[in-house]
Formats: sequence, C-alpha cells, structure tokens
Amino acid sequence: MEWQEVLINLLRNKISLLGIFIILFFVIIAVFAPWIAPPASPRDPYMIPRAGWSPQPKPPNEEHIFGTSENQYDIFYGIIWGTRTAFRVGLIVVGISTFIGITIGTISAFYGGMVDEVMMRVTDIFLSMPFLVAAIVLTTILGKGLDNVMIALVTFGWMSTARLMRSQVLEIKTEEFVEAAEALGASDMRIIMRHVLLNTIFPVVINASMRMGSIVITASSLSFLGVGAPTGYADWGQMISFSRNWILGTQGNALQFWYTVVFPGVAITLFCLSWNLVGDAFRDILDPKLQN
Amino acid sequence: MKKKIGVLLLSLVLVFSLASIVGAQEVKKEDTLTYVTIGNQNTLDPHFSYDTGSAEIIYNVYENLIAYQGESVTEFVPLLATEVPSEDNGLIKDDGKSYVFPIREGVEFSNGNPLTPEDVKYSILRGMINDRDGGPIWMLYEPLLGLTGLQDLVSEVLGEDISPADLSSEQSAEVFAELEKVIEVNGSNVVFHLRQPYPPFLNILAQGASWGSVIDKEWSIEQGAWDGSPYTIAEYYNPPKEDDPLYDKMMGTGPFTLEEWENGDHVYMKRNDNYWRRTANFKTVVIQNIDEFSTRRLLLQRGDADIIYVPNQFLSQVEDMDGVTITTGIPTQQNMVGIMNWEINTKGNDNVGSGKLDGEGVPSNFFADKDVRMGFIKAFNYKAFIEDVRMGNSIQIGGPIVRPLLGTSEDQPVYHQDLAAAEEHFKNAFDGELWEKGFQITLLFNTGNSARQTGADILKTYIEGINPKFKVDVRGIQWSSYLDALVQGNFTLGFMGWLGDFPDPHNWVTPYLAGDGTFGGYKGDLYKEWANETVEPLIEEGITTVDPAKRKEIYKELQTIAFEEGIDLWLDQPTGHNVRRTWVKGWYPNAMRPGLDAYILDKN
Amino acid sequence: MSKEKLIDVKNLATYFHTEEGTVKAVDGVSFEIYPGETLGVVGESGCGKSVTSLSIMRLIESPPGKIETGEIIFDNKDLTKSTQKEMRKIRGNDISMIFQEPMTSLNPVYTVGDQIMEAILIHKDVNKKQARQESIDMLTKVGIPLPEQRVDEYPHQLSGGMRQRVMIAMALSCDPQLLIADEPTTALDVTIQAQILELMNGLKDQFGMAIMMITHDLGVIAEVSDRVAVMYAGKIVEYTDVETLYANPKHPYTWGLMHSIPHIEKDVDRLQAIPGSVPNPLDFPQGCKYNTRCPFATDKCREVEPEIEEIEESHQVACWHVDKLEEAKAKEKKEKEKE
Amino acid sequence: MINYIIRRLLILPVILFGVSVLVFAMLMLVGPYQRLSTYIKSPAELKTANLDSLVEKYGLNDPFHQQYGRWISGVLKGDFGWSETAGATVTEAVLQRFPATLELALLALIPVIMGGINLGVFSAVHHNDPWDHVTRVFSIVGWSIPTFVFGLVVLMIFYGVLGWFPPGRLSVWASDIIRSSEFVQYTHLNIIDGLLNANLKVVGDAIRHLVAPVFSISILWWAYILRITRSSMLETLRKDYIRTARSKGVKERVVVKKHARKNALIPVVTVAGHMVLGLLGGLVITETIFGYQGLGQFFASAASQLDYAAVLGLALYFGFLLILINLCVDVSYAIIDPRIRLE
Repeated sequence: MEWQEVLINLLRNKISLLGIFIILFFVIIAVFAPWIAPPASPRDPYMIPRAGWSPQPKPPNEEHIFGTSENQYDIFYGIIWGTRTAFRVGLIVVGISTFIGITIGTISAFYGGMVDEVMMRVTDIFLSMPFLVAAIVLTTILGKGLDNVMIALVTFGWMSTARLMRSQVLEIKTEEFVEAAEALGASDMRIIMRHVLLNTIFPVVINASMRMGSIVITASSLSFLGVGAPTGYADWGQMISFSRNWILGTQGNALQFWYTVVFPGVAITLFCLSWNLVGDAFRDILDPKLQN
Repeated sequence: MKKKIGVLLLSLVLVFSLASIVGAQEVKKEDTLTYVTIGNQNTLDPHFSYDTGSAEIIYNVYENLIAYQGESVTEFVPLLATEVPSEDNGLIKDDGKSYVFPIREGVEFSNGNPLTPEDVKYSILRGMINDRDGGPIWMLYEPLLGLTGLQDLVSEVLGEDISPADLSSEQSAEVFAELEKVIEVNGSNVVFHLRQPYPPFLNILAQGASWGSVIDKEWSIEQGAWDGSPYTIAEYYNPPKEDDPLYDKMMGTGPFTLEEWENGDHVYMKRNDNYWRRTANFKTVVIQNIDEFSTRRLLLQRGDADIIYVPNQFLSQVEDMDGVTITTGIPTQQNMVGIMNWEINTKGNDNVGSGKLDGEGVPSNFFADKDVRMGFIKAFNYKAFIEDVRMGNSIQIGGPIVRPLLGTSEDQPVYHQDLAAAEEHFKNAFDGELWEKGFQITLLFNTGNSARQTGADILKTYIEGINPKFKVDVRGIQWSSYLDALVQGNFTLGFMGWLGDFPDPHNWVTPYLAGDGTFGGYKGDLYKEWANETVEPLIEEGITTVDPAKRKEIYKELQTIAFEEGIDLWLDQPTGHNVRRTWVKGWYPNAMRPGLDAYILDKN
Repeated sequence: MSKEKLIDVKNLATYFHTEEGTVKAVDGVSFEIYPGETLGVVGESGCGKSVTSLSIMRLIESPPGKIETGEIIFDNKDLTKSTQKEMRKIRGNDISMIFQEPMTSLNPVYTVGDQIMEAILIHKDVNKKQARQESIDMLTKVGIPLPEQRVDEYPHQLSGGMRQRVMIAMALSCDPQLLIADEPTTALDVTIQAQILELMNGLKDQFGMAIMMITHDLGVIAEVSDRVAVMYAGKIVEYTDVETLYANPKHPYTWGLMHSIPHIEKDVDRLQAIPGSVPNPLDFPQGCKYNTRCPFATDKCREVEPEIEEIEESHQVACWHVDKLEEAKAKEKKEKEKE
Repeated sequence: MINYIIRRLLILPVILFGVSVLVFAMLMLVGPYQRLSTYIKSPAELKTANLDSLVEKYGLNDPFHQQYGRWISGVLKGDFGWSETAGATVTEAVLQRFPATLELALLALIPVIMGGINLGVFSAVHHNDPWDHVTRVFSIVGWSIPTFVFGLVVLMIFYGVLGWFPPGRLSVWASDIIRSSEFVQYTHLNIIDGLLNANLKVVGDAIRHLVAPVFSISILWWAYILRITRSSMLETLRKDYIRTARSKGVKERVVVKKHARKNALIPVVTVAGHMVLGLLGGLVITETIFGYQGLGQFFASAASQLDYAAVLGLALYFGFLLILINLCVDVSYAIIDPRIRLE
C-alpha cells in the first residue's frame, strides 16, 4: 500500500480521525504554549511558576483556572507546557530507539551467523529486565532530568524494534530481487539501503507510532516515582505525583482535591489515547490479513 | 457451569469484603498501643544506632543511668543510677572530670539476669570498641578522651597510624589499658573519668541517647558481641551491620521487650512483667511503618492507630477529626539553615555555570563575600516561609543554636526580608562588579523535602526580582548526589537541617561553625581559615568551661558572630506536634525523646 | 438430457455491501448440475466462480455478503431460504467442498483423523471408534499409504498432494451427492495435479456423485468436465458441453482464454495473456462487461449488456457479436494454413 | 522441543551473567562517593565517617572486574549480599516479599487472561456489532490510561469516598491474627492461608486489600490481551480451515471454540511473555500507590537509594523469573501448536 493511500484511509477512518484530531489539538497547544501560558521566566519556561509557598493545593479560581497543586504549582501551566515535554520525550525516544533497533535488527539479520547470535543474545539480556524497572535503575544512576529519562528509555527501548526488523529482513532477504542484487555484486550497504530497508520499514513505522503512547506513559511513570523530571518541571507524571498526598481530601470531603489528579490525568490519558487510536487504525489498515 | 462458579466466587468475595468492613470496627484493644509512623529502623544495636527510628525502639527496651525530668531537657532524674551526679551532691568531682553513679540494686534484665555495675562498664567499653564508622560513639570519645574515635586513640597510644581492625593482640591490650581508664567500677558505683571537663556529659548519658544504654554483659557475650577481653579489639571494631550480633536482638532492663521486628514494616513489643518499676500499662506495643500519609490518617480516623506521625503540611487534614487530640508548638531540637559554601569547586561543576564572575556563573569564592551572603539573607521571605510552609509551627532562629539552650533568648535578633538592603548588599558585592555583570547559580536541595525546596524557590523568586541579571536555578538531587556534591565541594547554597544529639549549644555550634564541623568542614579552606581565627577558640572555650553563666556568654557571642557575619542563612526551628486519639492519656512532650515513650501512656 | 436435475441454480445474485459500494460478485447466474456429471466453471480470479460455490453452500460471510435474488433448488428445496441449521445438515453430508489451498484448508492444530472424524460424527450415527475406522478407510480410498499411521498425523507433516487427498477424503466421508471442488489443483505441482484429477475422476464413478469443478485452467476443464460454464465479472458468458466449447467457442472471452493456453516459449501467466485486466467490481463498465478488453467491442457493447441466449442447442452465449468472432476465427485459420 | 528446552536452560546462565554485568556496569557509572550514600544516611553521620576509608573498606574505587568478581563469587556461594533498604540480606528480603507479589500477580493474571481472551473472542465473533465497538473502545481507553492515574482515581473513589478498598496488604487487626500463634502460615499467601485456617475474616480482609491493586494492574493488560485476541481471532476466522470446518456442517459455536480459538491463541501466548514483563514493571507502580509491600515496591525503593546489592539481586531474580516464564510460554506454545511440538 502506498503512503498516500494509507493516509487517505487514516483520514477516512472515524477512529483514527478522532485520534489525529486530538493529536493536532495537542500539537497546537505545544506550539502555542508561550502564548497560552506565558512563562514567568523566559530563561526556563519548563519550570512551573509557583503561586505561593503553601503546600496545600488550592481549587480552580480565576487566576489559576485549573487550580494549583501541592506547593502551589499552577496546574494549567504545567499541563500546557507538559504537552511539549510529552512530545519531546515521545518523539525523541521513539525516533532514536527505532533507529537503533533498525540498525541492530538489520545488521543482525543481514549478516547472520555469529554476528546474529551475539546481537540476539545481547538483545535477550536487555529484554530480561522489565522495561520500567530497568529505566528506574538507570535514571536513578544518571540523576533526575529529562535528558536522563530519555537516555534510559532509549537504552531499554530498542529491542522490540530490533527483533521486528530482524524478522522482516530475514523474510525479505530470501526474495529474488535481493538475491539478484547480491549476484550483481551490489555492496552490502547498498543492498541494505536500497532493497531491504525500503521494503521492510513499514511495519516498523507502525510499531513506532504505536509506541508513542506507552513511551510517554513510562516517562511519566518515572516522574511519578520521583526519579524522572526535576521537581517543578512541567511534566504530567510529576503533576500527578503532586496529587498523591491529597488523594483522600480532608475528613468528610474526600474529593476536595480532585483537580490535582483529574486535569493532568485527563491530559496524559487523552494524549496516549490519541496515539493509540491512530496506531490501532494504522494497524487495521495495513494488516493485509484483516482486509476483506 | 463455569458461569455459576464465577457468580459464586464473586458473591463470596462481596460477602467477605462486607463482612470485613463491619468486622474492622470492633477491634480497639485497650492493652495494645498502636503507633504508626514512617521510615524504618537502621538497627536495634544501641551502639550502632544513630537514627530516630532505631532510637525509638531502644528507648522503650533499654535504659540509661539517668533520664530527663518530664518535659525538661536540662534537668534529670535517676533511672538505673540511684542519684543524678552533681557538684552539690558531690558525685561530680575533680572540677567536673569525674562522675560517680551509684547503681540501683534489684534491677533485672528481662531475661532475669541482675543488673550490676560491671554491666554498665561493659556497655560503655563495648560501645567504644564497636565505634562504627559514621556512628554515634564519638559522643563517648569526645567527653571522655577528647578524641573523636577509637582510631584516634590507637594513633595516640601506639604513635602510628594503624587501623584498630589491624591491631595485634598485644597492641590491642595496650590500647585497651588506656581505654579502660575512662570507666571504673567502685563497689556499687560506676565512676567515669574525663580528661577534660565536659559540661553536657550528663546529657550524653541520659535516656534517649541510645549509646548510653546499659546492656547485659553475659547475654551480649553469649550473642557474640565483644567478649570483654582486652586482646580482641581488632575483631569487634567497626563491624558491618549485618555481622553485628545485636543487630536484631535486644535485652534490656526497660518496660518492654522486643517481640518481633520486621524492618520497615512493624515492630512488636511486649510488656516486661519483670520490670523494676510499676509495669507498663500496655501488654503490647505496635510500631508500624507506613510511608503513605493517607493510610496513616485513615488508621487514626478509624481508631486502628492510637498515635500517628503527621507531617506538618498535612496537619490540616487531621484537625477536625473526632476523638483526636493534637498538641502543637512543641519545641524540637532541630533547625533548618541555608548552608553556603565559601569555596565552591568550579571545575566540572554544573552548579556554578561558567565558574567565573562574568554573568554566566559564579566564582569559587562567591559566598566568601559577606555582601553576597547578606544579599541572599536579606532577600529571603521569612514571614512567608513560617506562615505558609510551616503553617506557623516554627520559631525563627538567629544563629545555629536552638531554643531553649544556652546562648539563646526570646529577644535575640533574627533576619527579616529587606529587599532594599539586599539590593544594597548585592551592589557592594565584589566591588560592584557582581551587580554589573550578574550571576548564574544553581541551588540544591535533596528531593522529597519540600520545605527545603520551597526555601530555595523563595530565594530564586526574590533574588531574580532584584536584578534581571541574577539567575538562580533550583535543582533537586538525591541524597547520594548530595553527599557527592558535598564531598567534592560542588554544592553552593542548600537548605539543611541538624537534629540535636544532645541538648547543649556545643552540639549546635560545632557542626555549623567549626572549620571541621559536619557542615563547616565542607565549606573549603577559605572558611577553615576564617573559622580558625574567629569562632573555633570560642567553641573550645565553651566546651571546657564548667560555669553555666560563663558558658552562656560564650555561646551568646558565637550566636551573635554567626548572625552578624551571615555565615549561613539561619532560618528556623520547627516546632513539633503530636497527633493521637483522645483516649491516649499521659502524653507529654520531651524534645530529646526519639518519638514514642509507651511507658508513660495509658488508654484507660 | 432428461435426467432429473441434482441442483438447479436460477438467476443467482450475490452482492457484497461494503463501505466503498456494492460489489456484484455474482449477478444473475443460472445453471444446473445433473447427478453423476461434472460441471466445470472457468474464469479468471475475481469473476465470481468461488462466490457462486460458496453461495450454494450458504457460506457467504454476512454482512457484507448477501444472496440478493435467485433460487438454488436442491432436493426439492430452495437452499437460499434454508435456515443455517438446515444447511448444516446438508453441508458435508449432501454437498461437500474442497478448496484451493490444501496447505491452509486443514486446521493445523488437529490431526487429519480428527478432522475427517468430525464430519462423520456430525452426520452419521456412529461412535468414535467406528468413525476412526471410517476415516482410515477413506484415507485408503483416496490412496494415502499407511493410513493407520497417517490418521494420527498433523497436516504439516504431509505433503501438499497428500493434504489435498485428505481434503477429498474428508469431503467424501459422508457420501455426498455433490462435490464442489474450488480450484483443487491450482496450488499443486503439475504431476500431482494430474494424480489428483485422476483420483477425482475415479472417485466420482465410485461414489456416483456430481462434481462442480471450479478452476481458471481450461486444461483441467478439458480433462474432467462434461459441461462448462465460462464466467466473467459475475456472469456466465458461455455455457455448453465441453466438446462444443473446445471445438467452437462462441464468446470472445472464451476464445481469448483458449488462445492463452500456454506457449512453452513464452513464459507468461496464462490468464494475463488477454490484454487489459479484469474491471474493478466496484466500477463495472456499462454494457457488456468484457467491452474494455474485447477486440470486437462496438458502441452497442458499451451501452447495452447482452443477455445469455441459446444460440445452438445446449450452447448459450452472451455476446452481441458472435459473428465477428467467427470472422476472426476464419482469418486465423487461414494464416495458420499459410504457414 | 525437548532439545529446545534444554538449549534454553543452557543459555540461562549466560543471560543471567549478561544481566548482572549490565546492571553492574550501570551501577559503576556512579561515583564512589555517591555510592557511599548507601552507608551514610544522614549528615550527622558525616562527622565520624571517614569517607575515604569507607570507600576503601567497601572497595568502591576498585577496578570493575575486582568489584564484580567480589560480588559474583558471593553469588556463586549463594550470598547475594546485604540490602540496606530492606535491612536484611537480599535473599531474605526477596523471600519475604515474594508471596505478596505472587498473590497480587496471580490474582491479576488470571482475570486478565480469562477475561481478556473471552472478551477478545466475543468481540471478534461480533465483528463490527455495537458490542464489538464497545469492547474496542474499552480496550483502547484501558490501554491508554496510565496505571498510576487509574490507581489514584480508584484510591480516591473506592477508598476516599466509599472506604471499601483500603491500601496496604492487611488491616492491622488482621495482621495481628496472622501473626498470632493459632494461625499457621502455610503459604504466606493470605487468601489461601486464611482459607486453610478457616478464618474467613482474614480472607475477606486480604481480598479487600487486593481488589484495587489487582484491578489497577489488570485493566491495562486486560485491554492488551483483548486487543491481541480480537485481531488474532479475526484473522483466524478468515482462515481457509474455518471455511472447511463450516463446509463440513460444524456448528458455529464449535467452529469458534474448537477450530478458531485454539489457533487464535498462538499469537496470544507469544505476547503473554511480553505481558508478564510489563506486569512486573507495572507492579512497581501499583505496589507503590497502594502501599503494598512486595517486590515491586522493594525494587523501586532499592533503585532510588542505589542499594546496589538489592538492585543486582532483584535484576537477576527478575531475569531468572522471566526466562522461566518465557520457557513456560514456549512450552504452552508447543502444546497448542503441533507444528512447534513436533519440530
């Protein structure tokens, strides 16, 4: 299926259209963040300004339309700028880890033999640690900060792509045109680039789009556990961690601090939902086995 | 068929759940005290323990020679001794260099072994031989020998730098001979011999100081603790925690005995029915460790917990609870201070930007300039901090020493926010160069401590408002990174706290002001030189002077120097609070008590 | 032929209603099969021949597929009006089917024995042991060596030819009156193809059943069929007995197909040999659906669709220009003679 | 197949060795003074702690192979070292927490697998029905809600407002019963122990504490399994052999249950291994939110305190568990699919 055709199908499918719509909405928020929520300190706009020093959250009011969370961080500001954080983490981590996965998977499958064996065992080793747990360890070691979160997620996030790519390449390698190119004496690099990559990249791209949501969730989980974004950094996971101590409200008013969890919770859920909607539709469209 | 089973299971679950909701309400045992707090216990060995979690358990199981009287932290009552030594009763002799403790008779350890003066001597010597790295035993060495630990004594006796762990048995005996001089059994008395007078010595031995606990010699040796021999120092010095025989076992004379300890989860203690005083009111004492505040709150609300730990910021969440009593405004022996590093390492340190005075960073000696320090101090909003962060539960301090210790008074000066003055100071700093060029600095705090973070955020807000060229970042780092930053000299300004070891001003001026103090020691050579000339002679004089009136003057002066020089940003002394069910009777505060004293409480 | 019809399909139309539009996969098809004969249905892929057979079996997935009009009279009943429950009694019992891909038409997770037994157990009143014995007998009949052993093997342990034999065994296990064979040999090697066809011919006589042989291969048709229906774009365009068809094709499409019977020197896909491609079923041309590829197409062809008519005895054709084809045939013949 | 299992088992030590080297290498990125934080817990301890001698004592500045050698030789003797976070040896700490995690994981896995598969089959059979759309939306939304958001909302509503499902593993009164001498802890799984001791109050209390975490952890994987099963089932239902089965006159219910489901499960089984991996990660979050003392919470706190003995030990433990689980997956794969079994 051609790119254009896929795109048309995506736009025609109601589910994916909804997803695309939400993504666009977030893109607009991210792009216009400086206008929607003007930063107090332009030097570091990602730090959420504090509206005071009291630890207790304050409900939505005119000045802070979503209220303020623990330690008076403005929830609205955090959500707006957190959109940028989400895109940054998602795109960079998915991009780099997919690239690494493609490289390793291709090399492994193309050369086979010992190279393949060693690379696949290394992949197994990386796969033997639960993703989140491994990311926690590495982020703790590297220290707080979004860069470190991204490094950790990339380090433990390339394996599935590598495996997928490897199986794709193994399949395509036996096809005639690759064998023909080999027989014609094309260089390895050229064969990989021209013939193999072009023919196998598609499922990998779908896989990548479907990973956007889960990567953002994992990054937020790290922030939620306190090993991710620096304190006060606009990050949805951290916004939710600010609500942890206030979940039960005061006596007789259990939902008193609902806004501390609901707003950021909705933001992150919608973000992941949109990518999953698109990814799901993507898969349905591209999966030839599901075609009528 | 399957569906039927599913429905059956589901209804069973519901029935059980409902049953347990109902069942939960009925249990309110009168002979059990349940205290729910955070954290864990590092160890149960009184000579190893240096944390409140451990000290709390030790407090209820072991006893010291003397104890504090009621709420006081300066007056004592006898406990395992029959009298509190004083100049007046003649039990403090040789100008404060000998302390005589008559040991109570008829006291038994909970295993039935009688308490003897030998046990007291063994306890002290065992502690001093154990002397673990980073442990509390310096508080025995400092008063008794004027040293910081066994390593110093070995060097002194043998004249060479040899680790106590490498001593041969002859060398061990040699060192032990010197060590043994500090304590002597004289009939039913135990006599301590100090090299120099040390006024807070009684505080160091009072109940609440786990290192002063009396352990059962016979039982301890059975467990594998120091065998009492002079030749075996090497074997028992600085044990790894997991090899310490008393790590998870206790045998004291106190009102409770240890029943079960699951570290970080719970401690069960049982009443010592063989106790030498009136036996305790509770058959069982449960200390639970639950880090999540919401859970603790609910346990209190439903009466499953009798006392819970409530962090200051959540106090409002328990205020209106029925059947709950809250005591606030309890003075504590702790403070919070913005520590300023006088000599910041600028190589490879991302906290100081360029490391130069060029507007892109700060130079190494940034905080060595008094105007910079005063600028930071004057920019801080003390009022907002006390009101918003502490919610009023705090006392501002004007120096390292906390109230009500010597050298403090109600009318002593404290800092106030004065942005004009701050601006003036910044303009004067570095001969005006700083004002021209600006600076960029990162303030550190250890993550999870929101008061410290807010302190740094307040500084950032106001200082950046003074001059747009001033750029302040606030960064939270983990304790491990903090430790590293401290050791490498990478840290700049950060809020830290000190928890008093014993209620004497000496314990407060030393860590902050001394050039080799816990905090002072990491402020670089610039500070060391300065401290050497100005404050250290006074610190030395303070601890060797016996007369309280004279001491008071000395500490007052130290407090004034600290205040006027703006050595650190002296912030506050938070007051404590206690949240308990109203049915818990008999509670009163004491600043040196590490948490729970189950013996004084009653639920009837 | 005066025998009673085994199955009589009248004006059958099966449409698929998809989001993109309605696909008229089968659009007014009529034919009949007599007991014991073999009807060949031939056409390019997508012409509706498989849908026709699935319609008979009532195995069209619905939605989107639906039998719109027509009757399928079998055993005096109109199958289009039967309930699924009634159909289940007919399927595998009176009418069975074998499929193109023996590789995928057998369930990989059950032994071949299990799968043959399943049909027997459904339709016959026997116990498992008897069913197993019958399965072994069937395997013997379809020429599988060591049937006692094979019966417990899984499909992947068998070769393609063997699997098709298993399929045949399964289809014949309940002694059906009609066997629908949907491209039974397409996926097989040429030598195996011949064996399978031979087997089917043999079994047809042995079991006395009729066969509806669906294929795109005129060679196969020639070998096994009595009569032939040629389908194009959902319609039967030519319908006659096999000798007549080969001797005297009347529809340009049939003629085109025959022309494309392989020339060894030209290594091309047989059915692609007719220029152009099968029209998009969502967008059939007006008029005769073959007009886009037909060398004789005229304006009339592009406007009005020809109905199928009997132009000779038992020879039905749907074309406006049977005469033009005759001219072309004559011309070709001349050229051949010149050579 | 047996050869395959043996090969897998033979490769197990290699993988575990790799995991330990990997984790160790990560931990070595941390400077020696930073790693001292395991031993120095508060500023007060700095007074008498001789940092340099501590570094030397624990050999924190030794070259990689020496430090690793020390650790691995301990492991070979069965000594995984001392965990400062747990205040116990790593082995003790893991053994103590494992039953809690096992109870949670089992209770989460069973509904996930049963419910997910059945719903997936249901959804596929009702392809494009309203029911299918409902389950699809449910699965996509379920897959998109982060565990920690879901967990907090559950806590807020079912604990804060309704007071039904409290956090923790047992109520205090129930812990008292469990620890009393009359109560025998056969398995340390509270529900089973409660049943064996015929103490329904304990069973009820254990269930009450498990409902919320089980729900939070399973929703994600429920959605996941549902999704995989649905698409696998849809694919299978289009397979030729399904048509064959129908053409034999097999009832539709039998077609779905016998012919389609078993084949559709093959890809589901392969992702089950993947799911368990994610489940272990999810435990970290869930146990943290619900204050449930298990391995996940232990791992999180050990990692954040750089308790390297515990982190290494747990990494190995999880690695071992995973390989074992993957082996089980492979075996069940083979049970379902004769093509693999008879290879």
